[in-house]
Amino acid sequence: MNVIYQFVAGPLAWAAFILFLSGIFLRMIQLFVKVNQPEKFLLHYFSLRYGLRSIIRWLTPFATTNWRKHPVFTVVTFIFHGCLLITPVFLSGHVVLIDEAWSLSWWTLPDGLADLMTLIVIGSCVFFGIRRIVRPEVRFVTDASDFILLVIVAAPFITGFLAYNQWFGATWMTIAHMLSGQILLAAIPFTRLNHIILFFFSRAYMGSEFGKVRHARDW
Amino acid sequence: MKKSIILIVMLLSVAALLAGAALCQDDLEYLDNEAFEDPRRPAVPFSHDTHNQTAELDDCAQCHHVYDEDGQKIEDESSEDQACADCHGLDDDEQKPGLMKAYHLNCKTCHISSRKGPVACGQCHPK
Amino acid sequence: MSEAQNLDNKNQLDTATEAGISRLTPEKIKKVVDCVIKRETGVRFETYMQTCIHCGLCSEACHFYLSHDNDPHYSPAGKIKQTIWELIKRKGNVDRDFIRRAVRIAHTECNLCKRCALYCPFGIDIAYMMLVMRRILHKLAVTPLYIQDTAHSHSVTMNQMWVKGDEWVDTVQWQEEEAQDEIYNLRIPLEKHGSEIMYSVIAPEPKFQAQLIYQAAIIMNTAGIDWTMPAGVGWDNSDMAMYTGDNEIMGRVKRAHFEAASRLKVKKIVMGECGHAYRSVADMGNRWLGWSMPPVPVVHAIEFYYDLLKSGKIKIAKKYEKPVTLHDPCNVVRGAGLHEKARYVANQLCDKVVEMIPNREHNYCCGAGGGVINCGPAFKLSRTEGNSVKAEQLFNAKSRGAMTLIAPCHNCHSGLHDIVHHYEVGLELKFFSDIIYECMEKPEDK
Amino acid sequence: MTDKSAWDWDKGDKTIDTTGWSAQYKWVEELHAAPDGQTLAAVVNVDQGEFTVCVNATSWEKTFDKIWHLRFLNDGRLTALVSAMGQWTVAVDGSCWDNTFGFVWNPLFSNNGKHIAVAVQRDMRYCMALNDESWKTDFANMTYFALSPDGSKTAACVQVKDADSGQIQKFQKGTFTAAIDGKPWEQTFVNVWHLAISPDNRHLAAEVRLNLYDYTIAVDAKPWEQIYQSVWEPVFHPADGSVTAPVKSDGKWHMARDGKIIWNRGFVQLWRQRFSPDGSKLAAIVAPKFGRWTVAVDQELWAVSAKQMVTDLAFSPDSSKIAALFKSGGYWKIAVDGDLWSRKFDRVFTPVFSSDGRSLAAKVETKGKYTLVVNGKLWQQSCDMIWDPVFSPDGDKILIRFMKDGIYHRRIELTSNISG
Repeated sequence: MNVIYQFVAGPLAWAAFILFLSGIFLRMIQLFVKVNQPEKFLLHYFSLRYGLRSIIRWLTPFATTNWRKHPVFTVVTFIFHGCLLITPVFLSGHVVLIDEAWSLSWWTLPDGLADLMTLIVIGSCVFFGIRRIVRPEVRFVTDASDFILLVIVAAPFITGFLAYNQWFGATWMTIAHMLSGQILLAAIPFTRLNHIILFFFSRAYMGSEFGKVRHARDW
Repeated sequence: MKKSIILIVMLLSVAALLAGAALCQDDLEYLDNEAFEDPRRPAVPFSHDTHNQTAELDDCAQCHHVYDEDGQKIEDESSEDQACADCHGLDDDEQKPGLMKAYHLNCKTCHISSRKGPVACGQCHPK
Repeated sequence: MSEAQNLDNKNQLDTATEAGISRLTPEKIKKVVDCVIKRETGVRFETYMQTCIHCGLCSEACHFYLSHDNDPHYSPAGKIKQTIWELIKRKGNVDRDFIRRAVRIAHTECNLCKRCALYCPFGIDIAYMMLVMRRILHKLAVTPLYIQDTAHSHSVTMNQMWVKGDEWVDTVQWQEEEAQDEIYNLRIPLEKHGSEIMYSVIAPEPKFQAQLIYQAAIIMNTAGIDWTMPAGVGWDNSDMAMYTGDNEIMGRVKRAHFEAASRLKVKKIVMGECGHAYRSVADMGNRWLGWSMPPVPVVHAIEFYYDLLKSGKIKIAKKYEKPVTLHDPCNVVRGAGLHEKARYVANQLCDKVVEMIPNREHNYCCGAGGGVINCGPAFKLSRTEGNSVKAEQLFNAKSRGAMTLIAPCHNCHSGLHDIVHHYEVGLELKFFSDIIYECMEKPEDK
Repeated sequence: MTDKSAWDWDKGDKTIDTTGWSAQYKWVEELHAAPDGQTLAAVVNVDQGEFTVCVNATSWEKTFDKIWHLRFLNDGRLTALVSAMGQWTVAVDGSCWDNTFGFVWNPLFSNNGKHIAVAVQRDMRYCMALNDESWKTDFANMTYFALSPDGSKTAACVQVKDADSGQIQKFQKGTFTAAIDGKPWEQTFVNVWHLAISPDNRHLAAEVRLNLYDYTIAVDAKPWEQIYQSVWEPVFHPADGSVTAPVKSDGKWHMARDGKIIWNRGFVQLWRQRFSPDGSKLAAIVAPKFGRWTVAVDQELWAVSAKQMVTDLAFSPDSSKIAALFKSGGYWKIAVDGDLWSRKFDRVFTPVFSSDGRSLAAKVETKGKYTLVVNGKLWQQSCDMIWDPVFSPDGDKILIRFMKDGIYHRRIELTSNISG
């Protein structure tokens, strides 16, 4: 078992991180290389001011018409994304491992709060899943990949929660947790999960077009 | 499509790992964690003799090590007369890892290199 | 154009388009799809494809969706799913039925109004995706008859309505003569080099609505504007080729427009109350030609009237008495941010302005723009029925007192006309220029 | 060009007072100054629906229901499009062509001013008329007109097969072609635009669209073998008869001659190409990048560029120099041989070279007032109106025609007095 642990915590983790980072890196390279062909105007209209205006507006809960139109969804979305990003970064267990490996450490979440945030992420995934089934306009544009993505996102949180609370065996659950986390990381650049990166680009472009060229609001 | 098949297979293997999970526990003696002001995890069950027998450890200094001022391990000396916390403060200092990190590194490094013993968080810190 | 069949049957298009579809082969479809996607789309298209998280939040932006009892087939993402996504997923291996459905969706069920751009958290430009679909349909030669014919007109005459060179000048001179009955020394100067302003219109004005040229001439002369109109190609600023995906013709028509201004050495172009024309000169056509912004500043009528009223060049003798409500056209509001100026103009001209709800950038589309009305009478019913939400919005404004509906855009005007009639809304439709003409101080008054 | 040596080039100022004109007529339209500056003319309204032309305060004998497009020809004659009794024709110095038409428009003048061509509509059929003589054939529709440089040939894009609006299949099979002196090509195309007649009058070139997507250049009805995504107007080489046109392939514009790409780089935009009068150089307006405009001479880019637009590309008559107008930030500058003159203006009108290419002058506007810029220096007069400057044959003097306070001035200045 130590062999498996070692493999998952060692080479696999490296592989996941490398896939994640190089995937994003390659995506960015591709983005910047191809940005001028064949639509030569894309960079031309880019505006830092209006790009940021749009990004900040859309990253503020209830600051746009559509966020206000869907209060429940808005609350869930913001809390979900917040917990999704904060929990793994500030989880004490993760920080301890990083500290051991590279002597880097930072503030960590109280374990109880981390547990709660993990449950929020899991709950949000369930919410999104149910919403995909229940709302006709969402169901219509949903396909299997959307559910798979939800599972990929939820899996590390479910396994992490179980591993921490040591239900169904902490050891194997820890390995499962690492594995699912690695799957998530590696999947980000290569699936529609890369919206977490591309959001900033598509938003900034639309913000620039609306602010600089159209003189109108894009929210 | 191929991508999603791979993903499904990976998820299934995660589930299989979960199913195979099992935990055995020995009689309970605990490592002293009083030095930690507000320990976040439960104390680690540790039976010194059983551990050493199972691990076939003869050299006390393997765990109860002594380092000189240059950071070199002194081969012939050991420190079983001292508490770990006597040397290792709660936080890292220039030469020594902090107490928690010292425990983690000491135990895990050995468990990993010998391919035996607990390595995952919950294996040492059971709830 | 004898054909006026009503195509309620969703599985049928006009006969010319059906003929185009019957000529398609799977190989041809695949080749065109591959060619357009590979050679003409880039990072933007890819990013939009990869970013859309299928959240469905764009749905409520679309008047077609809202008007069809929230039928997801009409949501913006729903329409993309039935067209572009499927096309990419199947790598262009689609059949004629798919193309037929795509024609209907891309050309008659999306106004490219970009309201959904305000609703997508990622800022995905769904109208652009729809234009990519139309570009593919253009390359497959299955563009609906009426708008294809309009694109042909653009290609030959550089105007929208097959107006011949002599007819254009003749009409302008006729309106000049008519208007001289009102202001004896009024002029519509043709080909006057070195004027401040070139005034350009869309071809339906000389063809059907010559009184708009008359009114513009009265306004220009009263305000003492140094203006001209081109006597050759370039007088028409409209561009339906932009909406059929015939970008080459779009660019050619826009070049003619800007070169007319350049030849006449004017400082700026003022254009009449038309929305899509603004989009074609100041957003899409100029880009295709390599001009990041219009090389000669383009001033939309709303902005022009705003300047005239603000500077006092036009004075209002008596305000328009009936309460009005103001329709914000997509191409000059979401497209140019002229909504506050439009309100200033409306308030200067009228006693009472009743706001539509929603308004400004969030106003509902007229249902005619984006080339939809130009697909012809065959799709008129589906167009009006696809916009009951607009009728509700108008009824609501009417219930709060509005009697006149101002639509400062030709397409909006026609689209709203159809909606007002179909739903018996009972609002009187006006352009700003109608009201300015009616209420302004004219030279005789002085 | 016309012989300018016989003009009065003595230094000095002649004036014509126009302040009385407005009392003489109900209204006076745009003033036009003759090329030699000796006469000043305008369309004037005599009474309701009654127009004439006022030349140096004297009216033409005839009046018309309508007069428009009044222009001086290069030989000093004055021409306009006029209508009487519902019929249109061309008037030159007050006398009309014998033929009358349903409508005439788009007059074209030869460089020497001797020849006038117009587009003609008669009984809803269309043709061209040159010097009072119309084509033997007429057509259902006619767009884009051309007059050969020497003024002896006329050409137009004409519709030779009937297709009503809405008959898209018929249209797409090709209903248009080009006609020279009324003789249409045999072959038809979906579209034909922008005709060019060769200097020797023997060839006609045009942009053509073969179907909805394929563009090329056709010379004497024969399309180039190569197909392009788009093309712009072709020009003939001054001497060797070759045809050069910008063509678009792989999303970029290239310069092509007789179907072969000749410049080794592509552009975001490329148009308005022209040969130097001696045929040795080829220049064009180009956008090397999106939103960047400059001039390319034999595929070499000028170092300066403009963000908004570049216009009025012209060679000096001796082929030695090239000028163009550059617009950035709403202002115009003049560029000569790759250098921008430092002054910027609200507007610059078409620059004029002296025949030896040593001097360049242009009408410019700043804040509603006009003056001239000569070799980069401003003429120290601010006018209400000014016409394009004219150089004397040796380039030493400059004819300035301008309006100030209702008075027209014809002034001869030494070029060196202005340019320093």
